[in-house]
Amino acid sequence: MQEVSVQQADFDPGAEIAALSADDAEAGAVASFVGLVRRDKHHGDVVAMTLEHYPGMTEQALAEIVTQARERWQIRRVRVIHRFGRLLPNERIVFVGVTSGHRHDAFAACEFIMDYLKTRAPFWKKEETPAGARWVDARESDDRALDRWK
Amino acid sequence: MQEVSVQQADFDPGAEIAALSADDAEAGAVASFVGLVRRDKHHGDVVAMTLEHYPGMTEQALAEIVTQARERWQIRRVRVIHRFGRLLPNERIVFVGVTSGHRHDAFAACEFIMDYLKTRAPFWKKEETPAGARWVDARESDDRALDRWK
Amino acid sequence: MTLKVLYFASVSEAIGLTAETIDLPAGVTTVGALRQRLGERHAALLTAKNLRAAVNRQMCGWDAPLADGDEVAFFPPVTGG
Amino acid sequence: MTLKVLYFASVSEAIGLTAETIDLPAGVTTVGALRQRLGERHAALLTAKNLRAAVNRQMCGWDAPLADGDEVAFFPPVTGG
Repeated sequence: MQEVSVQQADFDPGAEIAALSADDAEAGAVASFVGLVRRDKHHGDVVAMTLEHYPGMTEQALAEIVTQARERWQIRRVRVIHRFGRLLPNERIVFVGVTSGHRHDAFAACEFIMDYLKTRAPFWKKEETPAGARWVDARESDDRALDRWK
Repeated sequence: MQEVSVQQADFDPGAEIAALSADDAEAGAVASFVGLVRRDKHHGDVVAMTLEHYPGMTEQALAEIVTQARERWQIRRVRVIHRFGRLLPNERIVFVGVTSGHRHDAFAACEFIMDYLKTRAPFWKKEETPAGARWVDARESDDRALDRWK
Repeated sequence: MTLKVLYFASVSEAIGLTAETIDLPAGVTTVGALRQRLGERHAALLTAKNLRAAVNRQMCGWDAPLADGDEVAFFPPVTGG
Repeated sequence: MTLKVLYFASVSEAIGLTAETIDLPAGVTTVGALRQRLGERHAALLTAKNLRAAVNRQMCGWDAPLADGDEVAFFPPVTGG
């Protein structure tokens, strides 16, 4: 099973979850996360969002994050999918799914991968609003989210 | 949308995830969990598992757990499905899905609901192994898992 | 005073009953006292490891009070999920 | 000594370039020194808030050393996920 995909196309969370646990009777837990484009009232309605990335580095950064998760928790299978290109509100951006024998490892590894992805994977979002287009600023809370994994 | 279901029938995680975020452009995050029957080598191969529950109390206990989660985190939609009856290894037992504006609330509420469900919802598992049937003992780690939410 | 009493999982199996309706004996005012009284007929209620109880579908402690018409349940620690 | 330099997102927009190939000037041995030197032509490299860099597709600090053929990238803090 391919662990990391960076793609323009949409993905099917149900199919990914099914594949993660298929034919693995030792997997008792599947934790997963789907990130979506928010309309985000803060800066006015977001009409669309374009995700730019660094081809080549992106896949490598995501693979390294998965390796780190495997070193920290007893996990079985991992799947990370991140889209790029132009996406509309409510469209899917990212999928992270992790299976393990017991739920705590699956939850922790899934959230760890999301937290690291948010600060280490080279993606950049540009929002289109009625007032124009703007690059999204990095959130300080994303840096702080890493502190708990130190 | 119905928040809690206790049912014999299987469920479709992909359809549940899609319904959780449908038509909600403020939902940026969907955290979800699927629990599966493990073959569990500890006590010999599990051939099947039968889940007994306390009809009436089960639904009420799950609804109360969801209410507590809503009091603690900024979450949008919640879905909890728990099956009963006879299930085979690798079959789905439980689904918990939570949406929120930002990922931390969705992850925390989803894991909180699973931790509380494990110790507060009246379900009991009986495993069938080649050596006979046995009721599954409660795990001390499930009680300990609650400490972090105190 | 009448109570409905339910038993689940290993407790039900050990006792050989899933439910019974009983007249609450005088002087039995708490779930803990009911457990002791029923334990005279159903030894498993006294020997079960970490027995749990609910009154009217709410988990409760042994000092929970009883009232006419209550539904009381005895069961082992839960193992769902 | 030749380097490939990449720019992304707001940094790329400000500079008006996505990539360029440069001859590494003598005396420039770190990513930080390269930033200073390129900043003479591309002011955004000096003014960008929290500029980040990668060498050969690995995030790096400003003291990271440079070698012939390296791919160096400059970009703002990432905002994926």
